Amino acid sequence: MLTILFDGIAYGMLLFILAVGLSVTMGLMNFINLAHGAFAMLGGYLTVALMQHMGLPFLACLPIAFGAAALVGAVLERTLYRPMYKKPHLDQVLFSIGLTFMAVAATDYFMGSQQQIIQLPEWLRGRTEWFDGALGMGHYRLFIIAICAALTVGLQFILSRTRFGSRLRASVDDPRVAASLGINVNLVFAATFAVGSGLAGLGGALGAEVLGLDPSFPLKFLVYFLIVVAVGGTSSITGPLLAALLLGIADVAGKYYIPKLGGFIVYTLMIAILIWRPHGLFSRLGGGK
Amino acid sequence: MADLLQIENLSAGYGEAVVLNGVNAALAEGETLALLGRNGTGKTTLMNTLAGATRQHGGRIVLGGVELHRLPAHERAAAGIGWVPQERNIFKSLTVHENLTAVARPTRTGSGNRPWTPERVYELFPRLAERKTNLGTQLSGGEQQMLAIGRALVLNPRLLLLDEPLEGLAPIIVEELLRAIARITRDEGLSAIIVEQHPQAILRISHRAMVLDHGSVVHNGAADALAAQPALLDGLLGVMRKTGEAHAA
Amino acid sequence: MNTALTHLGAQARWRPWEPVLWLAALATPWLFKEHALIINEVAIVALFAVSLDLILGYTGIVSLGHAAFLGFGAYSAALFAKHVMPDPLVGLLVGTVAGALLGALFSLTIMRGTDLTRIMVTLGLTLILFELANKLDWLTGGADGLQGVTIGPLLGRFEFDLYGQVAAWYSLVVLLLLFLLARRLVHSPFGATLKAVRDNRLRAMAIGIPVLSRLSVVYTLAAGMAGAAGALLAQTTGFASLDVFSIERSADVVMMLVIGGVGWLYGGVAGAVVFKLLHDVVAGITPQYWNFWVGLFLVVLVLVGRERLLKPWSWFSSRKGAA
Amino acid sequence: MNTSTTHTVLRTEGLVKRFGGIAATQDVSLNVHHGARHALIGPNGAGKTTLINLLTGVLEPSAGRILLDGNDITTLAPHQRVRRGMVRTFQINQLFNSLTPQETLAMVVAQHLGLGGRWWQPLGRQPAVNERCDRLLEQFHLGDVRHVRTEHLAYGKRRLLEIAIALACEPRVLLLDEPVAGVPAGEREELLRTVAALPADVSVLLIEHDMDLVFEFARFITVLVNGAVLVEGTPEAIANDPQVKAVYLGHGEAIHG
Amino acid sequence: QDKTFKIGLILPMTGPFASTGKQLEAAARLYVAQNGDTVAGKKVQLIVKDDTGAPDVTKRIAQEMVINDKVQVLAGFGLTPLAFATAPVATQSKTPLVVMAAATSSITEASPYIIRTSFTVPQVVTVLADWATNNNIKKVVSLVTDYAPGVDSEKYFSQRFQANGGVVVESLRVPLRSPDFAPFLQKVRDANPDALFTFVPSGAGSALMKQFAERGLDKAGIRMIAEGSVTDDDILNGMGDVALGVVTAHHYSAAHNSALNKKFVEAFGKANNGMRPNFMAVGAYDGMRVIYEGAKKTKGEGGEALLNAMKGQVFESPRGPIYIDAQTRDVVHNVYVRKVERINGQMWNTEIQTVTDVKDPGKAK
Ligand SMILES: Nc1ncnc2c1ncn2[C@@H]1O[C@H](COP(=O)(O)OP(=O)(O)OP(=O)(O)O)[C@@H](O)[C@H]1O
Ligand SMILES: Nc1ncnc2c1ncn2[C@@H]1O[C@H](COP(=O)(O)OP(=O)(O)OP(=O)(O)O)[C@@H](O)[C@H]1O
Ligand SMILES: [Mg+2]
Ligand SMILES: [Mg+2]
Repeated sequence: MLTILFDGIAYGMLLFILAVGLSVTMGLMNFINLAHGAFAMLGGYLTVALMQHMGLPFLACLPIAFGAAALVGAVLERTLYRPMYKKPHLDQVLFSIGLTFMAVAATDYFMGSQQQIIQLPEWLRGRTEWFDGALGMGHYRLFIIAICAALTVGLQFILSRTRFGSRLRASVDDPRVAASLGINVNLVFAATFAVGSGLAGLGGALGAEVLGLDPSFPLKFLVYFLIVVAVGGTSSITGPLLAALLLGIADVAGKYYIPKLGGFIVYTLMIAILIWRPHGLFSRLGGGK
Repeated sequence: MADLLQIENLSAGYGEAVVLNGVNAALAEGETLALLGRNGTGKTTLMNTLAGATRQHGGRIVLGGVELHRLPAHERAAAGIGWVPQERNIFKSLTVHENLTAVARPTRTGSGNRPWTPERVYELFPRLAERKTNLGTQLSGGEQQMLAIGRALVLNPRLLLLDEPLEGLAPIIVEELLRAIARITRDEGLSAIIVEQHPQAILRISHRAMVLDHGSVVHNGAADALAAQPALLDGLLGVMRKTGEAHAA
Repeated sequence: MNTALTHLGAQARWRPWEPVLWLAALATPWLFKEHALIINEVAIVALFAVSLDLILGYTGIVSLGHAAFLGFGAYSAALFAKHVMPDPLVGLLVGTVAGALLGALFSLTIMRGTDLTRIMVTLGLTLILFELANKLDWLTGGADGLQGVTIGPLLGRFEFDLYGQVAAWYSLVVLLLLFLLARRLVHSPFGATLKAVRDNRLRAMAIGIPVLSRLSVVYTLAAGMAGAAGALLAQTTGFASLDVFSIERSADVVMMLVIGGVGWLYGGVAGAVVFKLLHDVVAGITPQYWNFWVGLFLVVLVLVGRERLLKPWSWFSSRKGAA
Repeated sequence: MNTSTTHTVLRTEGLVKRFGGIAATQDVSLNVHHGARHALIGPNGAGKTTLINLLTGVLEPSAGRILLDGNDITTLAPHQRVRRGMVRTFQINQLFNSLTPQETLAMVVAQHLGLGGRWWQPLGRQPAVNERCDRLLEQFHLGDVRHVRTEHLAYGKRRLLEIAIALACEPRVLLLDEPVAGVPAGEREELLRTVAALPADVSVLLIEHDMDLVFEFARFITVLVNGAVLVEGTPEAIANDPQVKAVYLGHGEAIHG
Repeated sequence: QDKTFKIGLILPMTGPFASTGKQLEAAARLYVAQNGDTVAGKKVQLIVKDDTGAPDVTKRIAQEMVINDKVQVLAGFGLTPLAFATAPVATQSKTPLVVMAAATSSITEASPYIIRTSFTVPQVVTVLADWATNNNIKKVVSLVTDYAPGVDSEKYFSQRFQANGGVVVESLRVPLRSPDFAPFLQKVRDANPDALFTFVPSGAGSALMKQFAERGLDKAGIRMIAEGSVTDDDILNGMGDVALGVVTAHHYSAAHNSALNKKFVEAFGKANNGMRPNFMAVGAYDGMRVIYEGAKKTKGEGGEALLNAMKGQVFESPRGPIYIDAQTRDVVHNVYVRKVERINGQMWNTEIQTVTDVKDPGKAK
């Protein structure tokens, strides 16, 4: 069924947009930033606020959400995150969960605990049907797919075609030696972290429409972000993309064809993949140790 | 002759432990310094401190007029340091080629020499050219060593810090490498500090020799003079040798 | 000649403060009668945290699904009490064995991969158990939880009452016994090989350690302990509900362990005490925004460092080394 | 004790290992005799380490068989091979960073003595373990750093620990991958002497680029080039082989020492 | 002897159901503000605690409230399993427990000390089923969130609807944590029923309605009928046009036309930054009333006496007339069929039909 396939792709792309920032910080920087969802939430709330109180158009809010989250990310990187890189992963987990808790409570305090709802512009609301309704495509879903494709191409270009990607990975592999070989590790990390946070903000702005937005957002969807990154592997951007697509399609198709098993499918698929390829589907390392 | 490198009263260590204790040294442009000493006396610590990878406690390092000790690690490479760490520290998630390109920097001032590029490194170590797309971890020990040296060269440094560069290389490569280092320092005015466990091999191509013990300089002089006094050398290195040790191969 | 013996043996020997600490712990339900309930809860999560430390601290296996064993133990014990017999000690045994069996089964899935893979696999398995427990509502009561569990008196004499003193003692004693067991384990040659596996798996194999079987053994043991914690939970509260399988439980126990310090059995206990009490006190003061303060605590804890937080005077004496 | 026994302890038959397009090991058939002092040399990247990895089970061969004492061990897990007496060292240190040298060696010895699964008795309460552990610390000059966490040791000490670990397993077949790399000149000979002084029925396969040591130590040499055996023979024969000179030894002028 | 009358309010203050807790707390405080903080000569003290979502913690908090704080009444309870877990505490300590939010039918049976002032899911969905039958809906797909109230609503709606001669062609359950309704709604569309019956937690409701419209189900002639939580008054205003015309059944609408309710909505908004009270708020407000009146009757006495004084209370609530059935201790009230409409730029659940004195059908065995 084409519509189901389309929905699956769109859902996968949405997952990807939400998770791509995490796969940048976690996959490329090897920093476990569970506060990722908090940056996404920032983007989401900012969009709601700008649209509702300042009447800004949705499209204009997206770059603002990206920029604001990136800025906050950069500031936090300088002040709080930087000493964390050296710490063990578990400390990073604790630290970033702590930040998430704070963000959740602060949002509750300032914005209230009820659902925030984004009103999309008219042109994103409709739906186009093809082949006598065999393929129906929601406009917003098409929009998400387009943005996602653009992001992937852009990020992949930066990472593979410029030296930035290899300098980043070098800094992650061995910051001490990388610095002594002339790489400004701090700058590389700060830039990457800011981009990762910005992407989270953008994801939040785009995802709030489908997923809803309330203060528990960062925790509610954390598992989904993590699944995408884990299954996609941590060495590229295309890995998480393909993983997100696979999971999106499997999830949607599974829920459509065997709704009884709804909740199991994604998890089962994830476990199967990870046992089969422990470094993720699209890792450079492949299976083995 | 004006010194390229001056080290004054350098001390460094890990945490509270002081490993280097008031080290003084100087090196002229185009000179090679052999840095010798027993295990654990601080040779690596000295190299790392120059490269900015170990915390310096005090003292001054001046390279070509630049106060190196004031610079953060990543600016030292720009100031002319090219470091080959003892444990190679190849970037494991980069390919051979990326290991080189990630850090490569075009040469300073038109010295007339051909700058070191990845291609030129491949000429020096053809083996690496064959392994261009291998990941860092998928190299043999010797190949990693070659890559570490190449990675320092593409920085086009003025001072090469080679921490046990011959370790794990086949004899024929060692020969070539020693010749290459001698040639580079002679022709390109590059200076080098080489730490080695084989004093004889390295003294032959060095101009000066310095011996460390417990973090302090216990000998500093011309290389050939030291090479000519095996007994002194052994004494400095604390080696109990069988007399007339074989030089043959 | 004897140095090895003295030094290595010394680690395993009891420090003077340890018996004091345990005696004090056992006295708390009596000293702080009105807090017996939370003492019980702390003892249970402490046991849960110690069991996680066995695999996380001593073998380096990160798990975000440890609640699977807690939950399985809890439901097993609760169902056993409901359908077979209400005796708590037998139920405890049942919960422990159930946890261990599940651990043995799940241990097959955590052998390969990175931290992230393990986190996700363990998490996924737990989520599946959660779904299963939800779906099998004829057995588990589904989302409403398993009701009607009556637990008999302990040793046939002590009833679990509203005040929770009996429960607190029960949990504390079980905690102590299993802690002793774990303590023995980690200081033994077996424990040393576990650390070796954690530090360098490749080399561990190369000196003849059967890495996979070691991992599954310790995973099974840890799961058994977690199962015991689950049984205690079900018995002292008199029910089991889906939420024993929740991500929050798994995440909380990881947090407690990290707060207290991994790879140190007392770390789990200390973390449980600190986390639970902090949680309870702050939530009492500001039921709506306690998250914020707990989060702040975590952030500060990590930024400042456990050691320096415990010993503020070390702030001034020396700075940490570079490199 | 019969040192002249020449039966083969370890042999490979047509061993092949491919990494994608690269054949790191090509049809290698190697025989290590009982009590051998056997050296494996060859240019960098010739496949020496790969061969060791195949022998010890770190890598799985693409083709071929490995026989230990005549038994096929091709599919055995690494630790099972260790139990049969085959132990190795690593070219790049593989240590237990959070343990001290003493804990490391005590643990290895305990594991070797079959106490590794013992959980009810603290490590350090087994006299046999402690005695051997102390001896090894002594022998490898690790006594003064016995309580220092391995990650804080200087490279040379770590190197010594690397080898001590292997010897703690009391191997029958010992595979040494560039054991003296990073060990200072003075201690090299001593280390090699320690190895040479192993009981005569222990077979040793040594990979090393320091030709002084190789020729001092080995009674038989195999030269590996591009994954395949180029020549084999006595040290004299190898030293004078023009092919080996061309690809590996060079002119012998700038060689170590 | 004790000069205070303590009420232990255990609410979901954090996590996904935090907004429930907010409504409940605000309404309870409003009641105290309006009716004075003394009852029967005793000072009323509200002790508010977060239930943290874990039943064992909730139970422990309740126990501590009973033992240490000596509360006379336990109240609140947003989620069914938490109420179930705490029921034995009420029984053992003979402390009345007022359920102000949780809506699973069987809760009141878990302890003879439980009184409910919220509503039960069967109460409202059966009314909705009848309305559907009467309004030419013959074929329905049900789509509910896979948690206790959802499953309850599916069960009772289908039972009644089928008894009325309708057909439930498909019963879909959406996992609680599912972010996307696409596959389920596509299935609904393919089944092409007369109406979609649904019950999802209030937050998810707006996403569901949006996707319902986006997928063109409304244009395909499928109507949406829902349990009233879906068009929660708290957030109805933000939902936009997609919610217009959705028909729901519930016991309370902020648009309920009575003087008492107007006063309630206004006072509530004033005290809470313009927030609109929802069905949770009214449950807490009425719960407080039941407690207050009970306490007045017992002169501040707790326990069994208070319980008996709470049973059988009949009064006018902002939702309309209501009484506490002395037998079942459950609430009996009117259930309204409502339709979302825009009035003066604001969205409201306008009541279009009233069914009076609905008892919980779950108990009518
Ligand atoms: N990361 C570290 N932390 C603490 N101490 C260290 C660290 N690295 C080295 N040391 C100590 O510093 C001293 C000097 O070590 P260094 O590595 O500089 O010696 P070296 O002369 O290079 O020895 P080698 O010949 O073994 O390479 C040693 O005593 C060592 O124990
Ligand atoms: N995992 C791998 N993937 C791809 N190629 C590999 C991998 N491991 C090793 N190689 C290649 O196989 C060849 C043989 O490597 P090996 O480590 O066995 O060499 P070696 O003889 O030990 O060399 P050295 O003397 O430098 O240590 C090398 O060219 C190396 O690049
Ligand atoms: Mg060194
Ligand atoms: Mg090798």
